[in-house]
Amino acid sequence: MDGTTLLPAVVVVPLLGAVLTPIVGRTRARMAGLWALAVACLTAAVGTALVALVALRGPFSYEMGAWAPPWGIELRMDEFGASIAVIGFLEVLTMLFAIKYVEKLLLPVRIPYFYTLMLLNAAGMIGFAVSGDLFNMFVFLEILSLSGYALVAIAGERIAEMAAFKYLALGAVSSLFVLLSVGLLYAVTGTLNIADVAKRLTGTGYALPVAVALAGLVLGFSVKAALFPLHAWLPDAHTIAPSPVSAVLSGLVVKVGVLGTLRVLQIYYAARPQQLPVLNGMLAWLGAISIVMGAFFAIFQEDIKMMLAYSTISNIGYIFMGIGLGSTYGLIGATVHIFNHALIKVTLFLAAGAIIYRTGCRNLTDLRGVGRVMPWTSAVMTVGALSIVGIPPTAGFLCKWYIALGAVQADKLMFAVAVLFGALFILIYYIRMVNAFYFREPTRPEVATATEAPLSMVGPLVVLAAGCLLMGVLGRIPLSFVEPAVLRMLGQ
Amino acid sequence: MSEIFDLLLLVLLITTALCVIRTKDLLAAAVIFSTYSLIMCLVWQMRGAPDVALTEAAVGAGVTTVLFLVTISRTVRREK
Amino acid sequence: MKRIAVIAVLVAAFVPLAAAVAQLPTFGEASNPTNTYLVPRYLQKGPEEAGAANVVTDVILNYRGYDTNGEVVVIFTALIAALATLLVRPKQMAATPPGDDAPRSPIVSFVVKAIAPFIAVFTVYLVLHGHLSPGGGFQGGTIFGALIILLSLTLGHKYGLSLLPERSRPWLQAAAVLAFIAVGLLGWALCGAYLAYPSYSQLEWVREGWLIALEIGIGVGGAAIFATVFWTMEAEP
Amino acid sequence: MIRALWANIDYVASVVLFLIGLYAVIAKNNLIKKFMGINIMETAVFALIISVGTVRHGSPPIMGAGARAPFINPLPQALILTGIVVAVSTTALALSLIIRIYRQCGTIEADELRRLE
Repeated sequence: MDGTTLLPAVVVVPLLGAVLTPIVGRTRARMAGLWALAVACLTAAVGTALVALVALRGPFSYEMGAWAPPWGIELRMDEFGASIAVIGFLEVLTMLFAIKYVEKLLLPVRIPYFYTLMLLNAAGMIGFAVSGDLFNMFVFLEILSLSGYALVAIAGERIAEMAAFKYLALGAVSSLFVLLSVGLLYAVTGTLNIADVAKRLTGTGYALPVAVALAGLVLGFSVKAALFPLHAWLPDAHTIAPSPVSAVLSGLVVKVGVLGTLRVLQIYYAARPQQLPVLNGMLAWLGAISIVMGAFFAIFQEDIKMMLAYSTISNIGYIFMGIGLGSTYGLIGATVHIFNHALIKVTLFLAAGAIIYRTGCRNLTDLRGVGRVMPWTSAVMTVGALSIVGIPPTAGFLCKWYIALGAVQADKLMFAVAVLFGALFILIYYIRMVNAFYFREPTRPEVATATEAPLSMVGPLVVLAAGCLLMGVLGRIPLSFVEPAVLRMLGQ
Repeated sequence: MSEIFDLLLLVLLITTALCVIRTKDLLAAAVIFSTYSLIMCLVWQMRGAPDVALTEAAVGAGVTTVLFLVTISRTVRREK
Repeated sequence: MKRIAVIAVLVAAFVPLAAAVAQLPTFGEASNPTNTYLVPRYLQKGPEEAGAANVVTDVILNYRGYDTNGEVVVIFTALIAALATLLVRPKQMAATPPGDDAPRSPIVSFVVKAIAPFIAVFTVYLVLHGHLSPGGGFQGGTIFGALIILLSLTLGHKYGLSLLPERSRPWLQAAAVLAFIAVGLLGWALCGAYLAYPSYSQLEWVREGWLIALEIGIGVGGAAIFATVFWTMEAEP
Repeated sequence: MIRALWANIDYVASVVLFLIGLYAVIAKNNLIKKFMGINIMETAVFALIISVGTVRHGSPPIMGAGARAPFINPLPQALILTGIVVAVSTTALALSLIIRIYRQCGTIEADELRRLE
């Protein structure tokens, strides 16, 4: 059997798992967690196999329902789609971590719903990443967004619902901009398949509708990705959600916006490269502002989760800046930073979650001295912090280095300076954090008497920290993996 | 003839949409929204999309309005 | 100040959008790219290749069945999301909501009881005849869901809930997604691709059976989901 | 330009509806009203996509006895069927959240909620 026929399985497995979760978890809530974990493992295995196939043989596609692409829907698996393996792997660890966490946090009735929404969210992201059809992308975007809104609200605190509503209102409007732009592109090309749209756009007129469609698509996706100045929903939503949810939202869901932008740029680099310089310039500037603003606000946060949320905005800025620079190095760095930041941010949010689980505190002053009572978790947090600052040899270093190289390559040294400044600001914050964790006496009795988190939490954390270090050492592998995709996109 | 009718429907659509926005009484706004959906459904029927018109009549004018009404009955009726 | 900002945003959005739609291919021309590129095949071969005389049904259940698969997942997500946020226990769902206990007019319940069978028959027609005429599983399901809502409003929630027994409710809610995955996997095993149908020369009734299975699945799932969302939102904690 | 706008008056009407909805989302204070605005935006986008596939004096794409060409494009209609379901799903979730917010905070006006935060 040809391995490419496995492609729909990577979407169908989590979907089927999600639909059956409420039924499995009806009598015993814990069964739902184990079931979701098993489904996530299977998804991750299929995803890894598919990515291995891409590495061996290059991109491939799958004809849904055996209809040839422009008529039917095409699934497209390329190097950008490699995010499915990252999604699968991180979902497995998050589910494992979540089992104990949600038992303490949520009412038992809610637990099966929690896992259902997590699996639906994962299925939505995977479906979005492998879709080769504009309207199909929109459908899966809605699956992952709807489940994301609900996951923010699931803890059931007062502010949670308000944060979720803010997220939902902005998200719904941005989805509509995406749909409107898809409609415009359909009106001028008569097709929805991404590759086919690119082909049919080449050499036709309609400059203005096509440009407006580009603007609408990028606007819609950058709301989902929380690029400055469209980031207003992110800090609240990511802070208030339960930590495993924050990890998934911050690490993976915002990246869907970036991935969508990359798919759109694939069309426009192929068909209308003359329309891109203005947009690229704006993306690079907004990215640079995001980097500095996000890092700057992070410094003044007391709440560790709020600080991590702002640092997500900063890192999304790096990615968009790399994309906007439009140079090979910049794009390679940005693409790899999608994967690496996902890994790092999941590590940090889960470690923060473990600390909150044991101590119940989330402010830095309250958490003084936590490094002594929770040595493993704090060590993981430190590794994550080093990675996100970009200290070699951790995961964050090489991609930020590439983005800075991209700025040099595009002859825009200003942006390389922005990279440095962002790293410097974020370093200040993490020094504060490490200082509080290790070099201060505990002020709160909860912290002084806390013990190390249970094994089902520390296990995933250690694996994640090891991943951060490993990705730093083996950082060249992902870089050379995405290089052909970037070169293909730039037409070189 | 059908062009004039089409134009009339578009004008009606915009008018009802403005009414939905302007009305302070949420219950009235929900009912006007239902009318808006029905007019939209007529427009789509005229554009040769009976399937979509039927769905809009059932979902837009029916279920969405019911959900709005339930929400209003569980929260407040007047906008401040 | 705020008003000026709002007007500025609206104007900034209106100008490019209006200019863009003005430059789109002229409305209603048969020579537009939308009407010449993919459509001839759907229109000419659709009923034969995909199995339904209503070409819209061909597109949603066969050519682009995967989109519809996504669609039923979206509505399932909405259900789970509503259940998770509002968190209503079965007992609360069955209770008549407060403020709603005014005696109902016997005329209303008589009329509802009298027309209910006709609505039910109409939904069955929509579901089963959707591949030949306008309508289909989702429209039928929505109207059936609305009927259940109507019955629970006039005859009490207990009556409405008894139409969806609690034991089978999760299965009914998942019916649409399960029907899609079942047909999809069958197509994968027998016809070589997820959601693929047997081709025309092979068994025609199998293909029609799959279409109808999908329509029924969507109908049952849609009705169960809309009714449950209504009960959930209506219940007081 | 004016002539092009007039020829595409159906598209322009959709854009106007889209902006009316957007106005409600930005300017209205009541959460339910905001969501009515989002619903109007949604139908506006659907109307645009349906219009894109219309053929003047065409007949619905249903084959069988008595059907006559020109037929109307079935693809946008199929897309919009999906779109309508997505729209009602978003509405259901949003309204559930609004009910919860009202139960917890006693108001659904955005500025009062901001003050409570």
